[in-house]
Amino acid sequence: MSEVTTVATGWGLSFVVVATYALWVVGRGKTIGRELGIGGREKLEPESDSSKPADS
Amino acid sequence: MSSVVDFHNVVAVAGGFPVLAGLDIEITKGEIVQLRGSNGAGKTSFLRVCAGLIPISDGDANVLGFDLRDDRRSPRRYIGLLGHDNHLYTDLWVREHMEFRAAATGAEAGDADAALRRLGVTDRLWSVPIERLSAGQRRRVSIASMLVGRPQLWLLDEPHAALDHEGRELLDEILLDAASSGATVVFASHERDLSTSIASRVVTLRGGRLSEDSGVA
Amino acid sequence: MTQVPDSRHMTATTATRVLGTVALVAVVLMGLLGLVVSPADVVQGQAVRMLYLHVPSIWIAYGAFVLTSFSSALFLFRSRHRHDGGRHHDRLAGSAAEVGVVFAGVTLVTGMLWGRVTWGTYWQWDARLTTTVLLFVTYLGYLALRRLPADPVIRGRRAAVMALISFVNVPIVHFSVDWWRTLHQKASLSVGRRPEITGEMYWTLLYSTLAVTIVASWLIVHRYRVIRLEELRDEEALEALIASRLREDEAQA
Amino acid sequence: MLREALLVARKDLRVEWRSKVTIGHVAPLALLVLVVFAFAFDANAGLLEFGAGGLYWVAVLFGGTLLIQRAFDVETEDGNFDAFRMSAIGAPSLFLGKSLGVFIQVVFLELILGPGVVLLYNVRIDDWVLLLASALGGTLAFSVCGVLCGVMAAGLRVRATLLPLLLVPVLAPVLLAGSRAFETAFGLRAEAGWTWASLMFVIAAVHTAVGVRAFGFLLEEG
Repeated sequence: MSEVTTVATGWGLSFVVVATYALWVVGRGKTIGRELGIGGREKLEPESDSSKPADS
Repeated sequence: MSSVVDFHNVVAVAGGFPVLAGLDIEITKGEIVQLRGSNGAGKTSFLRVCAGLIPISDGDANVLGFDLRDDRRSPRRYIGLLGHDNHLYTDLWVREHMEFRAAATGAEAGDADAALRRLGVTDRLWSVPIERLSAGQRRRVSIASMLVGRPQLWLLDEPHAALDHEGRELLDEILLDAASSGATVVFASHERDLSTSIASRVVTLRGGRLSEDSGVA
Repeated sequence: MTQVPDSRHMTATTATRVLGTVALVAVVLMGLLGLVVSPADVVQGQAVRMLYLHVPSIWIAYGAFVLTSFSSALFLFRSRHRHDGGRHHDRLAGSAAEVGVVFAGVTLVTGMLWGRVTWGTYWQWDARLTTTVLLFVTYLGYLALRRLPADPVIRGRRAAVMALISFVNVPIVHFSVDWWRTLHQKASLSVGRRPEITGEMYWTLLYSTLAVTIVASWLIVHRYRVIRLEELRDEEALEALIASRLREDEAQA
Repeated sequence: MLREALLVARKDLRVEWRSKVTIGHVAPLALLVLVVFAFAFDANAGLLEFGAGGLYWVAVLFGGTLLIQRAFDVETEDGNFDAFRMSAIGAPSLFLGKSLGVFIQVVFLELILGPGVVLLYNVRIDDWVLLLASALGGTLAFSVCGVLCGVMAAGLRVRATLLPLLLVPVLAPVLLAGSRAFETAFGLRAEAGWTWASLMFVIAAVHTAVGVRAFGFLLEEG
């Protein structure tokens, strides 16, 4: 493999790995957000944290 | 009368499921309480919450004067728990197992022997691997391990299951003795008929809450 | 991270959308600088361009693992003093570890390809590569532990202890591997002919590090929010279960 | 704390004495690993002698992992962890006791593996003191790390696969140090054998400190 192809492969692979991960994260967020619906949106107010059960 | 178990609106979650959903109950010293209810009503969970093994996520819970929200560990040394499992090392011999349990609770080896005798586990069985015992005999050894710790609060989950008629009568006798000497007994049992039960009070759970309570006798 | 995301993009806020745009622009610029503008090295030739990805990723991976360890320690020892029971620290630990694993993976891929052109083999038992692969696997184990279905508090504690074990192990792994490779086969270290980094190459590397850091921050923020959404979903399901238990109770009573 | 730890260790060894899993299953299996390595290296005497130190520690890792698995299966199969939570025995004592129990069983395993390596791989021992010291250090490190990871996987459905995944990366430095120290003890390499041996003691000490502090977090589950 020449230097140029190696560099291209390295950059390409890295880009694909990071982009796939980013898309997966965003996609998963959207899926769960949709499951939660509007109710989920309301629950995202900062105060919602305090309503969580105080597990020890 | 001092209360041994005092629950107000207790919610407890285990495995993502609300096993107790707002339970109110007070149990006082010297009572023998029988828990009833269908499968999944919360009997086992109630016993485990009392023992401090399941954390409470809402409400107030006091056991033997300890607030379970602050400290789930301290009451344990005064509690004996007989769960669904027998908590036995099946590879060990009966006596070896009992010696370990006695030492782990700070009791003497002599106490272990006495407890075994009390449960009708004769010397003949002491050097037999627990593996080779029948289900009923294992249950007896398990009850004996609990007896060794001289608990102030007895929590028993289906203690009569697997025991024969004689074993059940023996257990009832032991529980009555414990209660009369100042301990408090809570046991879950759905098969025991109310007429033959030794319980001074019968509590029925449903859906993780109190459904019926015969009240303090 | 307490801004309210809108309903269309569940994990995005104005701030993170700006951050995301900045990250995208930064990456494009990084590509230009690293692949086109910066010169080829005298010794390494074009292969030196691997540097601009390889070095920032390992730096991010290490940084993310340090973040995981600190958050885990805070979760274990400080959670009692927090109203959310330390969940914030737990989420941060989890998202940072995942992003760290991704960038450790990038480091390995670029390192092996780089090794192919400079050393002639994909893998040299070089101290840095060996440490990185061990770190990579360690945190894969950590993530496996996090994935197990369990009560959030229990799972969080287990994972946090594992993170601490891994953290104290990082210097041990690093020094032992380093000793191993320096105590014998001294030659192997010079095979890696580290280029003299000066001028444009230096600035490109510095800029790349910044760009990759921005990308990683964006990823960690979003992953954090997805974890929070997962928790919200579980909590809603739990509340529904409690409500249904109560209803069932009233119906029967 | 020491008394409780000894109690736990004695109980574990008794369970082992009654069930004979180490002697009956794990030790023969570990010996088989030594034989299989000879297949892998085409019974090349030179290669086997040179790799003897490393192969020894790989066999210890393999057999030891099974022992750790077993040490926690004993606790989870009839709900004995609940009994521990209810008992007066504290988490640090349980950690130390379990580690001691595992340590003694692994020592036993090594007493079988050691002669196996010497006989099968035709190894000469130059430095007995270094050999014994590094075996001691490596085994200590193995036991504490093993118990620490073992309790995390205990009782889980996936424990058999999870434990090695957690344990092996943590133990990698021990395997490295053990192999190098043994090679020096076998006279195959004039290297800082004692540096490697002391590294293993350091690892053991560090993870003991972590375990004593953190075991409680792992036990309070459920």
